[in-house]
Amino acid sequence: MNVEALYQDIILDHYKHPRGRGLLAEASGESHQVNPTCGDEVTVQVSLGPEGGLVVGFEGQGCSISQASASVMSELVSGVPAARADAIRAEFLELMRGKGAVEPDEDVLGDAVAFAGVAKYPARIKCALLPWTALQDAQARAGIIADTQPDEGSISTQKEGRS
Amino acid sequence: MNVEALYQDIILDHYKHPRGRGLLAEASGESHQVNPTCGDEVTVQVSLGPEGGLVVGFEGQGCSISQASASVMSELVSGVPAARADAIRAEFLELMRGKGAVEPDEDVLGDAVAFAGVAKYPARIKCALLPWTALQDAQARAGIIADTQPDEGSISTQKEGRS
Amino acid sequence: MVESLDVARIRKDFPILERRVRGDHPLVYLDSAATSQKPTVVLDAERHFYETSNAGVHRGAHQLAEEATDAYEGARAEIASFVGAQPDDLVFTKNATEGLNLAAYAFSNSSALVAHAPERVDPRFVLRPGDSVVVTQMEHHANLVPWQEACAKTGATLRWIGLTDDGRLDLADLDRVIDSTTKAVAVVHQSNLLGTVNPVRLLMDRAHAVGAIGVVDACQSVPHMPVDVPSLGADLVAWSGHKMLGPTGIGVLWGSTDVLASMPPFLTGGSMIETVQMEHSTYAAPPKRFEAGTPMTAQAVGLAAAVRYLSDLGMHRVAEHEHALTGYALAALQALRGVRIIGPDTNHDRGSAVSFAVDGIHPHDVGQFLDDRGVAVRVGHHCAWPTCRRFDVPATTRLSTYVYNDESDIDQAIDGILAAQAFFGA
Amino acid sequence: MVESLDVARIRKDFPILERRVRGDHPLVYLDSAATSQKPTVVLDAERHFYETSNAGVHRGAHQLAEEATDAYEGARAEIASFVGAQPDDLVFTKNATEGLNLAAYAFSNSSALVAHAPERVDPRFVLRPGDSVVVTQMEHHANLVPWQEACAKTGATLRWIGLTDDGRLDLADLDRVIDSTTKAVAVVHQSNLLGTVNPVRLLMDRAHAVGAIGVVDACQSVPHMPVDVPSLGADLVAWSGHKMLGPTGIGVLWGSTDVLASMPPFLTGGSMIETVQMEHSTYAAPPKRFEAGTPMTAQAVGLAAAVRYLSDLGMHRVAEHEHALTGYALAALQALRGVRIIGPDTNHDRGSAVSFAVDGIHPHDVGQFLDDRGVAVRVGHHCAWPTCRRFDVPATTRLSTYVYNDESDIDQAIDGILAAQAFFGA
Ligand SMILES: Cc1ncc(COP(=O)(O)O)c(C=O)c1O
Ligand SMILES: Cc1ncc(COP(=O)(O)O)c(C=O)c1O
Repeated sequence: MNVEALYQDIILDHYKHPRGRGLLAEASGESHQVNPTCGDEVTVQVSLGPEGGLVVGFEGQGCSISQASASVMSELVSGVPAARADAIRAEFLELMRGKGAVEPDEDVLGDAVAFAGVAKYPARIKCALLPWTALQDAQARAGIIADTQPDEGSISTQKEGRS
Repeated sequence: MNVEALYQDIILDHYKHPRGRGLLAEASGESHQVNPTCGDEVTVQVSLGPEGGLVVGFEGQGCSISQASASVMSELVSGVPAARADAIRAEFLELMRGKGAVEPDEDVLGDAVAFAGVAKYPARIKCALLPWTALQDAQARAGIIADTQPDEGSISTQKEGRS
Repeated sequence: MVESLDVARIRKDFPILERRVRGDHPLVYLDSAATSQKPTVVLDAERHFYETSNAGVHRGAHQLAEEATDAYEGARAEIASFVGAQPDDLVFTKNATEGLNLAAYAFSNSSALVAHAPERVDPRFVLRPGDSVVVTQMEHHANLVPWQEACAKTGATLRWIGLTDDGRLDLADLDRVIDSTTKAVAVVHQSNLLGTVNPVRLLMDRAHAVGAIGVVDACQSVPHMPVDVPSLGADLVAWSGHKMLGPTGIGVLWGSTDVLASMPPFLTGGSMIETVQMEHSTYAAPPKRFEAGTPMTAQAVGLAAAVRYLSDLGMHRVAEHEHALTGYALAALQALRGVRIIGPDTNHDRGSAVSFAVDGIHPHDVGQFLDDRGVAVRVGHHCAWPTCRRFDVPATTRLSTYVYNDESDIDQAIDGILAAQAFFGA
Repeated sequence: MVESLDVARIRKDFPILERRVRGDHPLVYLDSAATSQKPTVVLDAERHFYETSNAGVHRGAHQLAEEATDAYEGARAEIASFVGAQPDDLVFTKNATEGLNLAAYAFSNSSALVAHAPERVDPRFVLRPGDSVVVTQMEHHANLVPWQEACAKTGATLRWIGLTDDGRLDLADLDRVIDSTTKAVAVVHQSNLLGTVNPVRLLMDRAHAVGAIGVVDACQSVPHMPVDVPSLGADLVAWSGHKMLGPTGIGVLWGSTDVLASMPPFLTGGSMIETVQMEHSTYAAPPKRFEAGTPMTAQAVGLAAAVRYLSDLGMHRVAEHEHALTGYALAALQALRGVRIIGPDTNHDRGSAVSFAVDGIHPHDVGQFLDDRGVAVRVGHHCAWPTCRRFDVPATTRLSTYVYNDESDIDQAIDGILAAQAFFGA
């Protein structure tokens, strides 16, 4: 694993040409998250579209990983229902916590599979997760919660020991 | 050096039969000192006799070393002028801080030469010095200070490095 | 039947026990309640950390920093699992004293903040005149003086649970001592002077019944018996690493998730913040909130090695071993004329610290005689001066054992006491 | 002409520098401002202590306890002499952060005690609404947040000295910032982010002119240049051991005899008391008053070994060596296009921490590229977030050197920056 495997072209592309960047005219929930170790920042806004899908806006400043992650996330979750967003976030979390041993599911993660290499760099995992944490928090504040919770078992939020 | 060399007969004798123990009817200065590591306590009182010599009383509870030291001290300084008491204290201090390398002067120290062995046991030096510290403090409170200070150079109160 | 410890084999792991002292006496170390010795695996773990992965934790983006962070957080997880706790409920401190001060400062800081920044304060931590804090008469100074200071700063009143003549808590009027004015109850799990093991669960339940925060000083229990910390029923529990085979310079404060989260920070600075501006800062969630500055990284790694070593021995076996030794020591001391046990003289609900007084010989002199034969014990008030006063002794002599001691060590101590008695004619 | 350091020989004393990282790159450690590496003599000293003399200090009457006390107090004396101070003016803390908090708590504690125990309080330490505390805009969080908290607890106001564009203190209106309302002035000697060395004597003199207590954060100066601590003109000076080749878990707070003596205790418990009763305690004289609980004994011994090692190298030579390296780094960085130094870009009154920004590449990404080649640097706000804001950068990349670095290390870093620029097309 070297640094080029971390900085996949997809990541660089999202970093340089972020999709969906910008704040919403009207948001039902907003969350500002910082990574206190390095000062990366991201603000995510969310509201519910007419079809019941998420409308997402974001802004931020920080490294290629955090900013590209926000862009990829906004693409993935825009227009999808809360339950689906939760499932994608769960899958992404599992990938990040897998220390490089988890095979990403491209059907669920789309461009986010490019972040597989980040899992090998603990200090960067926080960067990749920052927008996702903000999304979850913004949804909670907006009350945009999935009716049927996704199977908790499939979300690896439990604490893991040292490998 | 073994423990019998520490507990000289003179020390045991003063411990079991303390001389001058008891408080004064009227004291011009008093000091209560404790050894916070072990709880040894001694109270020393002092006033000036008609001839200009010290009148000393003491009480206390603690180990053989601290209590015998109080007894020996009271014998040594009772009736002597403040300057002489200071000189004896200085000599005793030097003995205690000498790590066993200082040859005690029996003319000055009298029975206190028996404490030479204490200098080898750092934890006990505090015990032996406790009444002397109280005397110095009691004198200061009573204003019974030597007119002509003894030559400060001969009092080894300067901090010593590690040997 | 628990398999017993192989002391001879264990002793090989502690190089210092090979020392000769005072001339040529083999060292008999009976002062583990003050600090324990360290096995080679602990020293190796620290050294290995320094020689391979030393770097700032939680801060760097380079490989060493990642490894150091893993080592530090891995140590937290291992130590947490040793006491049945969640890693995030464990705060590293420099010693138990810091942990207990952290608890007391949660009160005095909240009480000060309430005037100028009330929105930051959880009322459970506010002390006012009329409020009370309850401790016991057998506290180590570390679990007494911080509460005296908290009271001095806020005008609250310090109360305490007294002791019976056999060295137990006098619980007769517990419900009067801990009452509706009580905001904190801080008690020692196992007394370092008397050896008494206290019914902390009962005391914590009483604390909670009146809405008070419960604090336990587990300095002498976690090293010596299996302790499932959360099930003590306390809100905050502190102990030290150096008494459980770990390095100096590290201790632990466990807190329930909810209570830690509602406490203001104690030491502030780097690593415990969320955002910092010149005017104002916000703080990280526990445990980071309470770990300002560069942590005791190598010491955490060393302490993790110590709990692995203890786990390998098995804490049940450690407790059993010490229980047997304590019984042996109590019997041997009681067989001596002129010797009085200060603390419970039976072997139930008590640990391995055994204090005693010898008629006619001051503890300092007893200790000196033991030292002269290579037997290291502690004499003095053991940082529990009020407890000495309660039993009308200026100080005590204390034997305290650990995994590397056996009966022959106690025998050596007994011989020393006899020699002192012979010498002083007592 | 000062003889220069023999870096090749020095590197042999640091086993970790043999490490290979990220595949098979030799480690290039340029993160010593975060924490330094440790020479073998330091690890040996700690281990030797544990294996021969480990025991409770200041407490036992046995030989090991005497030896441990000697080792601990001997370490204090050696470290004191390293900085030109008296041993009794040195308090051991777990890190600089604790030392700076100790200073700030002297104020908040005095301010709380004044209501219920006024006789214990020196008015110099009482903060009230209307009073001010002055810091600078280049403080590490450790010398900023504790003062924010002291102000939040007392209603006092925090003020600060701003910075010029070249990373120096803006002293233009010093006499307005530090005025008759000022009770404390706390400033960093050498900034860990900018590298600036501040005129602390001038600031301390101004503090004293208005009757304020002067505090200096010497974390980045004591390790890197000869510092005669008392002649800084401060009342309190804090630094850490781990940044000067010593172990983690130990720091130092120096105080003038008079100021230490007039401060209330901070952490309370064992070893810092004079007498203890249930109702009331009295406290020992400094430094003991500020060293509650079992100290960082082995770490003090390790830090003493570190100052011996530094003394053997010669602090003048250390400073000279770093000055030369800093000049080299500044020149090399300035020769790169798109690189901006954050902090003084000339090599006078500056230390060896060099922060920079690379156009179009976030510091995290720069750091990652360096890490990929084995070059360990720190990226982020370096616990001086407001300083980053002042220079309008979210974070910086920072090179920091020490006795074991030479020009080739800087060259490796420069190569990494070029590679990042090539990769990101910046
Ligand atoms: C200038 C400065 N002050 C304070 C600190 C805090 O030191 P520590 O983390 O060792 O407490 C540091 C180092 O992180 C520093 O560089
Ligand atoms: C019961 C008890 N509480 C608290 C302490 C304080 O621990 P430390 O000195 O490690 O902070 C000790 C040990 O000295 C102790 O035995």
